Amino acid sequence: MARIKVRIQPEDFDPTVEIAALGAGRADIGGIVSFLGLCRDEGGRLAALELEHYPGMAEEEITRICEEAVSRWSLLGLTAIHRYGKIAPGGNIVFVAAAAGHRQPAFAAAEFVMDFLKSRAPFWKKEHGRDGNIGDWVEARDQDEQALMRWR
Amino acid sequence: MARIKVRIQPEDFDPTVEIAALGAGRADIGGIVSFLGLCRDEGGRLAALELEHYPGMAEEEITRICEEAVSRWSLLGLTAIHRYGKIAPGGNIVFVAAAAGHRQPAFAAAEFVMDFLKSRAPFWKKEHGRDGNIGDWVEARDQDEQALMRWR
Amino acid sequence: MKVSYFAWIRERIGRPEEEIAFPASVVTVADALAHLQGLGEEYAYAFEKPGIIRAALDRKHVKPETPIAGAGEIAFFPPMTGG
Amino acid sequence: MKVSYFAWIRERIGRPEEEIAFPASVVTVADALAHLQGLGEEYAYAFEKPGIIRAALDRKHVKPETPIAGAGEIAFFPPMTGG
Repeated sequence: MARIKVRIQPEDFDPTVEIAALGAGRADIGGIVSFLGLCRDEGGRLAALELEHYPGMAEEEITRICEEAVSRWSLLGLTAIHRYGKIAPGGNIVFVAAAAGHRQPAFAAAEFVMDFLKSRAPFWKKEHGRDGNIGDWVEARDQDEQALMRWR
Repeated sequence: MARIKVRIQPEDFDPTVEIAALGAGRADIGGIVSFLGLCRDEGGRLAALELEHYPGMAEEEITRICEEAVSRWSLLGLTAIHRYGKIAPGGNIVFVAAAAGHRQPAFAAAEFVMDFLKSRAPFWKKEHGRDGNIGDWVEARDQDEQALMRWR
Repeated sequence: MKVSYFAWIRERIGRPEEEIAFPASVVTVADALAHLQGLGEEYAYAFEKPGIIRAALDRKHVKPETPIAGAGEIAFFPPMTGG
Repeated sequence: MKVSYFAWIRERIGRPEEEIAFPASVVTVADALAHLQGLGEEYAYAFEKPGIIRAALDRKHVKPETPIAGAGEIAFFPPMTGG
């Protein structure tokens, strides 16, 4: 059974360290797929994104999503990290990495976790504009809800 | 148009440096999907894999695959690195990273490049056994050929 | 019962959480939301579009028809935008 | 024409590349492979299963029916196992 590692934190993380940790001390991993989600400046409009989360539920829900991924694909490791608080453009927001013997389950699991995390993990983004305006909440994209359909 | 970076080399590479290079100095990237392919020990059987390649064609073919990916999806950067020579279990073999505004094109492009790279890039793997036996060439997997069908 | 609010629902109501004693007539999550709508202007504003509001009971996603009996905490929030 | 071999085809033939003057009757990639099969035991062994052999003309994948005229280099190799 793959080891699941979930972290919800305001601090930044280092993708290299996390990828290395998945492979450390073992030689049965054929591929590691990772997704790094970054803060966009939306064409220069944004000074920062502020991420609010539901403490407790965020960890539990992402863990549930990871457990579902582990039950669907043959994985050797699965890591999911999500930051909260204020994040500047270009900064790291989320990281998911799936390790497996072959590439297909690693790709499928990483994309599955990201799809569910987007629409099911209790996080909300508030925009801080470069013009000083604070308070527009990012709206959920229909596309993200639709992305879940193919995993049924 | 996304910048394409292809490298064929015997030296190791650092996924962090490559991921950081994709995002350096820009704030329009929403997600970077990366695939890191590692040398497996096949249950302790292998001492190393030796990768032979077709110099010139390896670079050109992987560049063609990357250009096709860039023409299919809206990407902001695409990097592919493939090593050749002798690689020990746990060592890095291949790295592909796709940067985009949103996660879906990044996932699709990274998986597309890996699928084609597996069956179209001129590399061949020879096994070095821990028992001293050298010379079994890894056979192509039908599964890898089938993986190309869905991109038609 | 502990009731929590997040994002613009929290901002509109003006507090992150509170204790509310729901009357016996409140059976489901939808009933709880309808009860909150009647608690004042700020609640009516926060819950003006009940169709888009999501809810969790004891930190698990639930549907409007889920009974709230036995739960220690109910949370209301807009569609999530993490990742 | 320069002819290159890779992996176990190279090992069976015993050299990575050589110059071969194909006769005028050799028009396609498949013709070239059939010609090589007749050059000796090591070639017959290397090309004993022509159906699985892949070929490239001037470093581009080609099909057995592709004409070789005008190309500077032809390469033969087993199915690729990179990645």
